[in-house]
Amino acid sequence: MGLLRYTAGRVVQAIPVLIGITVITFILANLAPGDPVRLMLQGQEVNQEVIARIERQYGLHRPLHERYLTYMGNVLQGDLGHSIHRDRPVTALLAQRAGPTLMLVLSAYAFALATAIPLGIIAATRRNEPTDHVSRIVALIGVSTPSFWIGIVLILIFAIQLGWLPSSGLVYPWRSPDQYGYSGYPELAYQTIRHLLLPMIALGTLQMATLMRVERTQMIESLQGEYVKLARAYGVPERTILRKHAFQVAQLPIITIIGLNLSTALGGAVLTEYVFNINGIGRLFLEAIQSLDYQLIMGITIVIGTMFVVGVIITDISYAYIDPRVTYGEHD
Amino acid sequence: MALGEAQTDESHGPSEDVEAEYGWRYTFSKVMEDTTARWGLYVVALVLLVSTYTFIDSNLSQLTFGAFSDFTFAETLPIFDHPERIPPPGEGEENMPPAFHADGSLSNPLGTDPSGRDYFTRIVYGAQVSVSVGIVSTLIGFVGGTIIGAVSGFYGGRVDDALMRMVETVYAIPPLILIIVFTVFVSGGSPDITYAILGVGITFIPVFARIIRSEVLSVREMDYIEAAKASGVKNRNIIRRHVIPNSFAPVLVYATLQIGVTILIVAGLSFLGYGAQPPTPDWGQMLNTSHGYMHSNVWLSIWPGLAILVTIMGFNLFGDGLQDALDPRIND
Amino acid sequence: MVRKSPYVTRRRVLASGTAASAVALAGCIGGDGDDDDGDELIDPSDYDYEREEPDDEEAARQSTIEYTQELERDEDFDPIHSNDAYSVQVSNLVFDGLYEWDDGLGLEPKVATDMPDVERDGTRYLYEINEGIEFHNGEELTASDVAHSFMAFQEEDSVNLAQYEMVDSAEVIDDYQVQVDLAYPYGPWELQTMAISVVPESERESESDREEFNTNPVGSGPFVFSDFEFNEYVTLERNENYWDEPQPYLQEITFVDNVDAASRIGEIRAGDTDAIADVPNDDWSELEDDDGIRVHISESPSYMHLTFNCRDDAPTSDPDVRRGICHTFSMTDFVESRLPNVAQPLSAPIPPITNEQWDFPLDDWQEEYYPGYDPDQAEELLNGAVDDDWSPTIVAPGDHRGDLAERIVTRLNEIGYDGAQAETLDFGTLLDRTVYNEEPSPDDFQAYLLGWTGGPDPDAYLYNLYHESQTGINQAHFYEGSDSFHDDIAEARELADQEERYALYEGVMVEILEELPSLPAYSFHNTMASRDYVKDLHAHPMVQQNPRVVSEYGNVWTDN
Amino acid sequence: MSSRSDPLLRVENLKTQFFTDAGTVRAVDGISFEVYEGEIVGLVGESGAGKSVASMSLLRLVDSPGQIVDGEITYKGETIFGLEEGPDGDLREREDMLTNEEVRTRIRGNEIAVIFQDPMESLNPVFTVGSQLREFIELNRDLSSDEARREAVDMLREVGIPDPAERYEEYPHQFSGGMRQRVLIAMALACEPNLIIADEPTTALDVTVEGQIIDLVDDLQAKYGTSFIWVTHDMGVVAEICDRVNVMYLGEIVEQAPVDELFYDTKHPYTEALLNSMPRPDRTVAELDPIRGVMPEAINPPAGCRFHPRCPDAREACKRIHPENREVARADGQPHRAACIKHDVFGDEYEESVPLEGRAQETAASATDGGESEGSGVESRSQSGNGSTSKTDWRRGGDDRE
Repeated sequence: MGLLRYTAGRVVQAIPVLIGITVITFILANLAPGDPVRLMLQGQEVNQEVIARIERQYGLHRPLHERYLTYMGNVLQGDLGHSIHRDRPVTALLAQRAGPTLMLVLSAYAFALATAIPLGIIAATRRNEPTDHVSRIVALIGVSTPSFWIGIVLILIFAIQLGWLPSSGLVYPWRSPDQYGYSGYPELAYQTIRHLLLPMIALGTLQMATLMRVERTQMIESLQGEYVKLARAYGVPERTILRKHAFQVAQLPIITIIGLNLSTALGGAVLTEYVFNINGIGRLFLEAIQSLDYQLIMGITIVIGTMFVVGVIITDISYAYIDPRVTYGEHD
Repeated sequence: MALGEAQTDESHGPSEDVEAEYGWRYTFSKVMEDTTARWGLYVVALVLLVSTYTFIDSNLSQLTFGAFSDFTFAETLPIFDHPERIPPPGEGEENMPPAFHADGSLSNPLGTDPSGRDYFTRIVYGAQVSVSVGIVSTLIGFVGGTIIGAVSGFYGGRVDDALMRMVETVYAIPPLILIIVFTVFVSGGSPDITYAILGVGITFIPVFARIIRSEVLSVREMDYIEAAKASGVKNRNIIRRHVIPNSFAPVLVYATLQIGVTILIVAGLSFLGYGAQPPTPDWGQMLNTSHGYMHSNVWLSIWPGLAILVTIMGFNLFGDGLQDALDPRIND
Repeated sequence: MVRKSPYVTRRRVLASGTAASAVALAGCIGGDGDDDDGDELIDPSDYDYEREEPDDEEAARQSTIEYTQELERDEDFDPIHSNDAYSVQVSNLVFDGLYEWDDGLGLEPKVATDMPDVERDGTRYLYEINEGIEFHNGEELTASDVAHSFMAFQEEDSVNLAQYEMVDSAEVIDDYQVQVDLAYPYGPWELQTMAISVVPESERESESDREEFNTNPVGSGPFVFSDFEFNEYVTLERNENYWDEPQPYLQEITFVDNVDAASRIGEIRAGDTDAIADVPNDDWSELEDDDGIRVHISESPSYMHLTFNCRDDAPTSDPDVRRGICHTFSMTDFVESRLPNVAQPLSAPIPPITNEQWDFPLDDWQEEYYPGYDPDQAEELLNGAVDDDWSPTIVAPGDHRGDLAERIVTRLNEIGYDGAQAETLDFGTLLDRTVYNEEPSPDDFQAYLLGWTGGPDPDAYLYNLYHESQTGINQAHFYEGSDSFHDDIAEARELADQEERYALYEGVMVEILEELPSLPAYSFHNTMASRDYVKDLHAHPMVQQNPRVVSEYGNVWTDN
Repeated sequence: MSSRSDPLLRVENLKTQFFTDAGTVRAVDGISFEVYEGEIVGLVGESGAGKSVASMSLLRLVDSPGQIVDGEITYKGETIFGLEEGPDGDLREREDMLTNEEVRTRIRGNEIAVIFQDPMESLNPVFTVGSQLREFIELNRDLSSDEARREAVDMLREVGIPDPAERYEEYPHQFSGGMRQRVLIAMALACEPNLIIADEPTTALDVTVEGQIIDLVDDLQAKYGTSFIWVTHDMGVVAEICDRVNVMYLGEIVEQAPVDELFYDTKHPYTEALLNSMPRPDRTVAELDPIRGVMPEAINPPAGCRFHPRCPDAREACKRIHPENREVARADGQPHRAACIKHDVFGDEYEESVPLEGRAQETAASATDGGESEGSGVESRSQSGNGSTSKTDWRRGGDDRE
């Protein structure tokens, strides 16, 4: 079937990119200054023998391309190496940190979509009216403000001044309430939301603003489309035109943008997790950078790159699913 | 007709120049007609002016007159202090609130930082870093991207495929993450603003390459290129004389908007400690420092954020206006 | 001041303590009046709280608290291998020490019944231990466990080995007596080294046992390891069969961490946690004024120092240059204006709390040797000793030490050395550039700012930071010193007699103050903040002892 | 043709204007015409003449910032648009004017349907052709979903789409341009309207397909008896399909006549120019006579006769007098109207004023005649005579050439 073949095709297309990601990270990571072995042994008196042993253990004595091939071999078997600094498998660390990051990014997207689409539509239909101007200004501020500063301001206002919401950390809904000492699942759910709210808005604002701008433009364009004129000429109610005829077409670019923006969102997650002290991949990345834990850095970069590629594939497939033109390869 | 023109064309025809000039002037007047774009331009102009002033002050005047102990322009203007000098023991007051606060003083309109330096001066001097970062790294991306994009789009085929795969790969890693890895590793663990600029510039090469490429693809099909090819003009010359100039306008718009994005990313970078280093007055770096004073001195976190917001908004408004002027389809 | 980067590499408590921002105690050198705009150093002893006993003991025994640490734990809970203060904070509640600290830096017997009998000129120690102590697995703690605890460092090639390498053997005499033989007399032994945690031999027999033990430790202490999520939290439950008094009131304590000071302060203010460690200087008064919050502070044996590159090729190999730099700025002014709530200036290479056991004339030394703010003197000393275009680099971590470096550089700029620059670096990079740098050139650094946390024995500072054997391990000043400088440090280490050691150390420290291979900077206090319903919490000078939830001197409970 | 008594649609003095920052664009500036049952009325003119705006005004579908500002549109006795003078002298909507909702439910689709110019863009790319067809049928004929579906399939067959049941499920991009136009025609017919506005329905198609579509419409029109307003710039199409023609220039109707009269007895220089400018197989490129200049912008129309700057016959008076559309002749009881003062009904100002400089010679030079034209789509073509006095049988073609 078309869609299946399309999916397979997209996955195949992604392979060189994924390989590229590993090459880039590998090269960058091996520019690493200092000696990872010494860093690992911080402050211990060791002789050359020990250093040589560790170098052998991590294969540090071999030429770069050999190390790369070995590394790739391991990666293909799901082994992203070992965090020298934390003395744990990189995959274990990532598995543990992926949950909060995904939760953060997905909720930010949910927030962005839930606000951007209605606002974009309203702005498009009330074009050049005050509503439109206000929402355009909001969007403009949204794309012009650093997400971390939004986070800081939100904390200043809602956590510090008003004391309504917590300023740091997340509560994970997949844990049992007992682990937090909560009375039950309702409190767990309540606390999950309470903790998620500020970081979600901080990370989601930029997405919201970009999506809103796109939504507005697309809706305006779509509403000027001949098919909308046609629908109007055949007496289709304005509401149906908006919700069905114009909307469906306008959503197509939104889907693409969502995929591509995943890159900004994942980058933003680093800052958001830092500002809100969330134990996600972003913070793990900062810690890894701080300690020059290069296997961990490579692992994270590869995983984030893969997340992005997978995200784009998923959006491409949804696009193909919604836009009949793509499945059959006639996308113009 | 097209053929004849191309054959004689060593420097592109005079009529073209006139048209281009007319185009620029026309575009500019269109931008000035648009109220929001005009304000954007004012902000951009102000920021540029301030940066130029501070650049001259902190670099040239020192060359001429020597630093600190001797003449600087800043000292001739009583509103400015030295942006980096910490007041000697017994002078100055740390963490003073802004002037409108009861404990504030007009001599420090925005208060002082934890080292007792005048915050207003630091904010003003911060423009220089942000702007030079924005412009220089955008320029790097612009030039690099133009070369790669033009080559890729013009030759097509395998060259294009290979270059575009590379571009996609770089695209797949969130810029912030890639830039941090680049900056930290290439700098040998002591990141500073130079590496950040370089990192941002290189990371954005693919973004520009993509746009240039698609422009080139459309320009490539134009008659005069065909004609030039047919008449045996060297490829390199075709790219330089025809392809690049004709793909220029949309990329210029993009570059303007990109300056905003760049400032945003470098602010994030400095905020995390991988961009400008203290005591350099840089907005992102100041937010890093002020993060520790969120509870004791909120103002420190407010001003740099506002400065970033206003600057980026200026570039965005101006860029939007430029875009509208060049492509009035959406926003008339 | 806030760190430049989000995470300071975790602090190594034992092998290479680096002490970032939170460390311990009272008694302070007052401000010297450089400026009088109200920056006054606080006296930690003003914050000593009275004991608080609950009216309703049963209710108190329902208490649970969450404690937010300031850095991430390494999650190594096996005391033999654990090497970070924050894991040790947890394991200290799970294990009993052979000796434990009193409310200061004095040792008291815990598992041991009394102070040891010393034989063979301070190379043989005889320990008698209490009967009837049970590990959480139900087995009795016996002499063989104690012997095992002493020997395991060597047998298992622990990272903490350097601390215990003088142990020659530990022999079980009977179930409740152990004899430990040292290869040579070791000065710090009785003051610090013998305070080991006692681990159960039976739980640590094989490599895999020990791996399991490391993240699911079994001790004999007042708390039992209960729940643990890697890098997230550790929960301990009260040991209902604890052998000793006092029995803890706390039913449960959970350790979490939040490395971002601002956000930690936010948490305590919002009541999202019950207690936090490490209050930044500028938030201190804010929290102090908050009715719902109590602040806790204690002096600590932390020691920040400005250390110079004394290699021949560096201008700073000239003592005049070093002294000149030290005169350009005012350390007291820096501490008073930037860190008055959390630190005190130093006048010797040991912190005052360490001196409590020794009584060196610190105040006299301050007067006599310590270089104060004197730009003229500085200019005079530097003039001629260095070129006019001299451009020294001072490297430091991006925290308050980075601020200090910035300040020194500003002052150097002011007297005409425009090229002077401060560079703040990530911890790993900083160590790479300085301590681990085998051939540090003057371009790498001419001075660095680092810290060290020791204990009651000057050896911890003088040997690790100044003895030549530690070059490339803990220090990088390459200071050659007088003929006896390094020998004296090494000799004092291997003497048991405190008076003999005092004499040697006095000479060493005076030389340091005269020659200034490094300038003692300041000592950080240990700070905590808790919600006001958390009762009977007292800050301890040793960072790894906090939070001291149950001891002779405090037994934490909550009133809510 | 049916009786002249009651037109299906009557448009009187319709004015539609666009209010832009640069000023008011008088896109449609007081046009009047009628459409009777069963006839095909052409609306002809260059692009920008206001044809499309005029036709959309009939459905009250003028996009902002456009607005119908004056005139009256009556359809089957109902007022689609009409103004009256209010008590304080303002124009206000008449009470019997249909509300927006009424226009939508009662007029659009079920009474007046539209076929748009661009079949590639007019269908919504993300829905199947069938579902779009069915939606409009359901909406306008009050049929159940199943019935509408059956009707849709029937209609697809009717317009000549093979395998209609299968193609019903396909998406627009799977149809060729001609097929899509058939779909649009099916859409219009399926709603069983009495009037179909065909807005340049064949412009985007290639010539062979254009012919097929025109034939199809011709057949279907005969079968269903639906009236058409055929908007086009192509005189050839007009000749082929229309019964009566309105020629528009810059928002005004400049000539209005039964199709034969228009071609055989052209009364307005603009119409003439249009006919002259058409490429024809019987004429060489050199003989082709494009209309001089470009049409001015409707935002700032020339004073006097709007065509005078381009008119070969223009005289001094044309710069002053703005002629309305007057009956200048009658054929088979139907009026032939034109807005040009050279006709006697406008008095003698034209005769008395002098020709504009340089026009006379040009007029003479352009007096060429076309030859016999052949071929299906372009069979009925015209030529112009020289000046107002030349009347040539457009079917016979010119005789003085070659």
